[in-house]
Amino acid sequence: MTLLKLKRLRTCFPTRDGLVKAVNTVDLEIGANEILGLIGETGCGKSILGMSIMRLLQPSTRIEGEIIYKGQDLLKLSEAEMRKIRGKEIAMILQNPATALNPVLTVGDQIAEAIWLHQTMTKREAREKAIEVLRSVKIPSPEKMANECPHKFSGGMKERAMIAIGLACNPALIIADEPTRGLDASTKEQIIKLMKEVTEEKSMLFITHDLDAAAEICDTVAVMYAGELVECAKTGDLFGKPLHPYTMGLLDSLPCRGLKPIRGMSPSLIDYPSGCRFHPRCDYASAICEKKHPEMVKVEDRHYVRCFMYL
Amino acid sequence: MINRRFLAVLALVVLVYSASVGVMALSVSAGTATEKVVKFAGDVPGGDWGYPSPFGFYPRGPGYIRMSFIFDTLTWKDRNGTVIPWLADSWEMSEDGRTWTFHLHHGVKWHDGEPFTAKDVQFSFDYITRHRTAFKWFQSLSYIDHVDVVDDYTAVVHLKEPFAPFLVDIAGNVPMIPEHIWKNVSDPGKFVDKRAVIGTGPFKLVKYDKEQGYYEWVANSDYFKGKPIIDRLISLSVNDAAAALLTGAIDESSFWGQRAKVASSFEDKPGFAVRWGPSYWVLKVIFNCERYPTNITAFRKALAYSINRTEIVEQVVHGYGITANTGLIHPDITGWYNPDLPDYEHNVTKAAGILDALGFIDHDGDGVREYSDGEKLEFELLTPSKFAREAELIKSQLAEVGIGVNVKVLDMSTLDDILKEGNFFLVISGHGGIANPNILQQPDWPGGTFKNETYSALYKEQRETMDPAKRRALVFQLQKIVAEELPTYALYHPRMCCIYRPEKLDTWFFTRGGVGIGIPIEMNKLVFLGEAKKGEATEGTATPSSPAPRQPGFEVVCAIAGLLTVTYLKYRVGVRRR
Amino acid sequence: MIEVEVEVRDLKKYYTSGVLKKRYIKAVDGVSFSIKRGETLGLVGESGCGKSTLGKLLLRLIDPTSGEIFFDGINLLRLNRKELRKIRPRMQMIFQDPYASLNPRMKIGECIAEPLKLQTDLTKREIRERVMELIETVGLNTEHVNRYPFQLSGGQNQRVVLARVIALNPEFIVADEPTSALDVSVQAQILNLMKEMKEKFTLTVLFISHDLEVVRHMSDRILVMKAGKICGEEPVKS
Amino acid sequence: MTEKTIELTDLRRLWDTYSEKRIGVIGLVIMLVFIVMAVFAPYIAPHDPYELYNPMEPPGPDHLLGTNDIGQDILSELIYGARVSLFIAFFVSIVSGLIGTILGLLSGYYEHVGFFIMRIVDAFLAIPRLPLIILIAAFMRPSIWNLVIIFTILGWPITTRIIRSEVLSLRTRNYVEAARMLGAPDSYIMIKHILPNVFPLLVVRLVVEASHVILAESSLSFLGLGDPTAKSWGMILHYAFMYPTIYISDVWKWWMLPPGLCIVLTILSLMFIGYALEELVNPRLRGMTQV
Amino acid sequence: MHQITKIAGYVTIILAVISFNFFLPRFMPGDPLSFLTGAPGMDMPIVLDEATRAKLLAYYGLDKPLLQQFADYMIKLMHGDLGWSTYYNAPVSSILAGRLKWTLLLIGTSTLLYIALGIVLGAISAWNRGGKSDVGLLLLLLSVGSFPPFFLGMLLIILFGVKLNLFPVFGAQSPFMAYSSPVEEAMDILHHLILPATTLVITHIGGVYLLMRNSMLNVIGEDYILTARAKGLAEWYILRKHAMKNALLPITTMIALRVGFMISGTILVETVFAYPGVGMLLFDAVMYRDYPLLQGAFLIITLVIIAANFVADMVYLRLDPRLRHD
Repeated sequence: MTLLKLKRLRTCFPTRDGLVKAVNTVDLEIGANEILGLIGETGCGKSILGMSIMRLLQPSTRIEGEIIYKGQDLLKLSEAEMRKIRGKEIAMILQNPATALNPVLTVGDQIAEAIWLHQTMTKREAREKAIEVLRSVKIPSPEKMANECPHKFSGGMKERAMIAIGLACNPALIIADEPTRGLDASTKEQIIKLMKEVTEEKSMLFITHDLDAAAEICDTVAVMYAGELVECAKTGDLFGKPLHPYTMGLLDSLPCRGLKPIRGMSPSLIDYPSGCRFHPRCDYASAICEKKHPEMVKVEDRHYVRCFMYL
Repeated sequence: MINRRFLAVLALVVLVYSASVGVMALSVSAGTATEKVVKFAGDVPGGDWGYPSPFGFYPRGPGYIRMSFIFDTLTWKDRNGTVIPWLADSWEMSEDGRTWTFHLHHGVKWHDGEPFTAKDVQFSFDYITRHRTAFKWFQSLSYIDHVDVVDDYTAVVHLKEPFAPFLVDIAGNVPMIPEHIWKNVSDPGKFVDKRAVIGTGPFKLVKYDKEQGYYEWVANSDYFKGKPIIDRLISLSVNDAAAALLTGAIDESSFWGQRAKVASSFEDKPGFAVRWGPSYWVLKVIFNCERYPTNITAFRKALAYSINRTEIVEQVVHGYGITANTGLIHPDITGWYNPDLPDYEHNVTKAAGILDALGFIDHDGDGVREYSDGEKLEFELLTPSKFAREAELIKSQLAEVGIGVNVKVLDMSTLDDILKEGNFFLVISGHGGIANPNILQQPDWPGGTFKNETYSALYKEQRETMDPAKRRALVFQLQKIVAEELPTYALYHPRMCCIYRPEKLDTWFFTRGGVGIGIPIEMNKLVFLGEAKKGEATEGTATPSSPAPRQPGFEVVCAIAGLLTVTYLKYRVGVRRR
Repeated sequence: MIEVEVEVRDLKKYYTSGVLKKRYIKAVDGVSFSIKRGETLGLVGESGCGKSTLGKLLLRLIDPTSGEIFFDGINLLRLNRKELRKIRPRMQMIFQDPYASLNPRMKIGECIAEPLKLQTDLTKREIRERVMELIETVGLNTEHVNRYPFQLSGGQNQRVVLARVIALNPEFIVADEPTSALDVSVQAQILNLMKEMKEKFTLTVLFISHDLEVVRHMSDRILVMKAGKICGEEPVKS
Repeated sequence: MTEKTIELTDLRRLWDTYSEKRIGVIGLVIMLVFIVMAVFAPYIAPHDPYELYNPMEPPGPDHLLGTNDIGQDILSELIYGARVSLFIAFFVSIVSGLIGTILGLLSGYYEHVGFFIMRIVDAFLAIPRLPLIILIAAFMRPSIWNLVIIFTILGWPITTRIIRSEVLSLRTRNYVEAARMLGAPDSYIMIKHILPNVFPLLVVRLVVEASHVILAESSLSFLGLGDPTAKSWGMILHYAFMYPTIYISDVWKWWMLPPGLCIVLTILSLMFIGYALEELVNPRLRGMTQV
Repeated sequence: MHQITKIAGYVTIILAVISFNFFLPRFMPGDPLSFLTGAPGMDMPIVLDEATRAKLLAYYGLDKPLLQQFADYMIKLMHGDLGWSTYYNAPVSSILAGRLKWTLLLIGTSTLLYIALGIVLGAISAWNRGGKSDVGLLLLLLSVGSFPPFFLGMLLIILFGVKLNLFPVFGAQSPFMAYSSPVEEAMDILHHLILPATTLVITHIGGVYLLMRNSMLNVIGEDYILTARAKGLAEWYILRKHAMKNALLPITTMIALRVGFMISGTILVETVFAYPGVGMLLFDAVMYRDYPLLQGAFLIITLVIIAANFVADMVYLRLDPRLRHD
């Protein structure tokens, strides 16, 4: 069953240097209880995609297409209606918990305010609920820690608190934006374990540039390059048998796979290369790649790729 | 929910604020209707002149005046400047002019009901002489030797040497204080008790607020000269007396010099009347008589010819003044004023001629003369900032005859220091009290470079000459020396006007020669005793109009505007993310 | 020639806080090790374990509380400011954030020319030639010379940093998480470039990172640091 | 491409960014008008401001803004007033800025020097400005140069503090450490790496200080502590305020309002410029508003 | 420990200010005696003879060596005795107390108002950055903020005092004698307060507004605001609960610094409105060379400023949880 469906989603916003086309005609589906990984490098538009779903971008941003959540198009909702979706239906865990937590409010308050706002309960009840949530993300002595401000939390604990905020209203879908960024190896493992645990009965869009993390937690993985999806497959298939040259390059540049870099650098989102956006960096590029923009094709069952090699 | 609560609080604040202002605007209270209240204020901002005890007031004219409502002197002056009996009904002077016998008025009572007797007179002179640092308004104390009490109503004042202006400068100036209160006070300056303002005067102090510069007196109904014609007198501090008159905050104020121009705005206004008088004040240029070249009399005369006093009177005081008597005494004081003095009418050629003759010639043709050694003839003209305008004019006038002037503005304390040190050439300064020949003691006051033995001897002689005609001749001579030697060149005497609401009180007058030792203020206590009515008809009365009541409309508009703004801003925040 | 390039003996760096009640934060707490000439020593540890402080201590960017540091047999802590300034070009540092390592108001060319201007007597012309040469060595385009750091990507900036570091032919380099701010594909580029440089200029390197995989790939020997102390070695190959 | 053209394009780029803020352009235009007024005062002013005519003339064809209490042409006074006010403002802000920058750099870079300087700065900042000015002004005799000295004495501490805190943060930047690693002497690091990066902040500070000085000069003149013989706007206001019927007649409209508005406009233009510059300097604020 | 250095700093500053206040006026030309006998160059020519002069100097303790005067002053100060004003002929402490209440009323009300208004308007403005209300507020507040306080005061007097006759134009209280109730008195004081306070509020609000707006613009870009939005919180709630507190943090000390400016503005406003506060007094004290009063007034003003800084520190501590326990 599909929980969230993106249809030809396009997001762009104006800047001094020109129009940034951050998300380009993305089609994506997240099923119930599915964890979808969205991987890509800095500046490929993956965070903007997440924010587009939540409609949390600057007012000058233009979002086109459809975002169908439980049958309704989120883009057609009013701001007030959208507020009821945020946090309660779809929660977002932002990257960098060091800055994403309000430094002057207690962690307990930051969790409770979402609960109190979305559900009919007293502040005290909300507070107790908040402590419950903190306990569920394995914060030691949650009663005490709920009264502390974020600076008393270590990096990993802050990430847990962020997750707790996301879980506070028991949403159906969680959008996690690089939750493991900047964490130490051991902490990262714990967090991934925790996320796996708490999303057992939920759906999640897991945005990351960390291939290992994605491999560990996701059911399905989509690879994004220059504002569009280039490959999408079940996790095992993607890592075991990558089809798109970019995905292959990405995997090869991992230290454990020999540190073989992709040459060149990612294009800016303002003007892309013509044709296939990856062709200037691609070892397999042929004449057509420069001229024509490839469409997404289904190669195997639930394995899609955007490359002329498979047309 | 939350924002609405916040809004409600904001709205409430705005409402309460505006409502309170509105209520206030409607309820203007002003004493009881039957009382006759007169409010006045000085022209200059700052109405505090100190606690009106003889030792508490600030040593300035307005301070003395405020004290004089409460304390009486043995003699007083009427509107013509004639010495009239006050606490003393009559007096006699001994042949040698050293002994004065005063016969006191019977039945005078202090405000606390104690009788006023000759013992109080004795005590007052004694006490004030002993505490000469506390009573700062007086310099002739040293003439007093001692006072004898003959009986309860006769006191005899013995002087060390004859003192011609005794009746005005001492008997008409030293306030009588009650012995039963002050005898135990050791530091009178610090005695600011309620009892410190118990006098015999026509008014009793009921309220004094230093911060507000607020004085309130009530009439002394037992006053021995009769009950004052008003019940309550109030003095307050305003920032702009003209505006305060217009808005009805005060009933009377006075203005002088350039500021007397205010009168033109009130002369035709219904409900107001204006009276004019002299200020007994002079602005003068002081020369350093000990330094070359200002020590040359001819040079000083050349400067006098160069200065166009008429222009100064016209440009700076706009005609609200007269060119000064070069002998300093004010022309209104017919008794002392010497009309036959040179006035150095503006004459550039004459001035240039003198300067040429003295060898100050412009050799290099740059418009500025040089000394014989080739140095430029340039001076600093020092002035307090009040007279910077006059200084500017003099600068341009002296430039015409080839004398360079740099105007340096100083604050008065600094200037005072410089004058004492004699470290100057030209200074502009002014002072009052020119109704009294005392002023001639040191004509270049506050400077002190003019030293002339003949002059000093003459001055001493006139002071001891009890025969008025003889003394007058001596004073004439003194003025002549000042005018001819020119240690100082008097520029102008400003005029003074008093603007008042006749419906409140119309007996105001200017005392010839000034109150006491020469205070020009129109606050002779006789004004409040209705004396003036006997003399002249009141001028310029018209149908009085009361000031417009305050309108609450403005506050309401503000409140509504505030509410609308808040609502709008809230709306903006709300729609922002839509 | 001495076999050991860098040697550290019982190095300590305590930060104090408090006036009445002194509290110490032991950033580096008694560390001893040595690096052989031409060796790359990896240093791993979690964030806050003191590994960056150690890196800066080695180069005397901060002064230690106690201990000794020998560089090429010279006791660095005994040097005065002038002597230190003289020896500094022989050791260099690469920082984590490439943007912060470059003065935002200097063009790339100026940045690379700076060490040459400061430490050599080359003429302007020679400097320019050398800068061009260096730029090409690190795989940048000569047209980048007139750009400002903010006009380049993180990877490119890190290349500029590398060019500047090798401009003076240093012997010893401390690389403090040189790629942790970069994407995987760029990280691979930079790491490979560093390896290349190391071979070409026979550098001795202290490579600091929290990513064990990366360190393994780069180092001859790996030390593990925890709470200011060296707590063991990690095998290079897993 | 030569170095020169690059510098020019840099300027061009700077201007482009600056001119995006309409408010900054407006401020610059107003300021230019006043500068022109100040520089060409003798050619623009209809009369010599010291020349005497009939006092207290209302506005008319001869005197567009009437004459003052001693008959000087108010419009001419106003035009010459721009000279005094602007001269003091710019001179003081530049000199105190210079002192503040040097001390700020030193105190930010060398800790012990910094401690010492900052104690002095604290003491200066704890004493309220205007009362201190009143005291010193009474002490020093009013003249333009003395005002300049007073304002300079009082202006540098804030600049020092601002520059210092910026230097403190810049000092730990990697590129400063990198320069130290290259064996660069302190003076080189300060001039080449730190100064250019505090410069934008300094410019904003100079503009703000200039507006403070204009305000302080006019306040002091208003209190009668300025140079009464100088034709500054504050002094014109002082004489207007002293005039007896200023509140009750129409005189204020042409005697009080114009110099007051000149002061307001100058300060406003400086504030506009400062605001635009600040948005330019503070990258986080950049692009937030389009005014 | 942080507190101790802070307090030591305050003490040093106070000591520095005390000695500065003591010596500077005494090195100025002129002395209090010039004005003890009337205003030189203005009033009656009263010539002090040497004996009287010496007596006066002795009476005010001005005949002793300077250092001994300083020691005497310090000892008196320790006992809380500020001395006796030479010109006003009253204890300095009572003069100051009488004036201070009005200055504090004026400064207090207007400071509270302009800080509150500036913060709220700055926050609203930043929240709507680029919008009409932002541009409008920005232009309006920058414009009114450019008015020198004395000029604005004069305009207000002309418009609301003289032309419309809505407000009294001088003083702190009506010169009428009896109030029927304390409410009436309070109302009267408020009525007098409105114009001067408005002047101060208007001339100072711009500064706080700009500070708050800038700080707020920084805060708005922070991730935790995004987090709050992601929770589905309402805009007004986020502004109030999440953004304002954080935005206030960096500007509390700067606002405290503005109290110094405030005192400057107060002197001018008190002059224009003849408001009986400390500002006017200070000006007169300088002119009259009233050393004890000058010292007292300066000390009080410095203390007020230091108190403001102290309050700012306290507020900062309350606002920033990171400093609370350490």
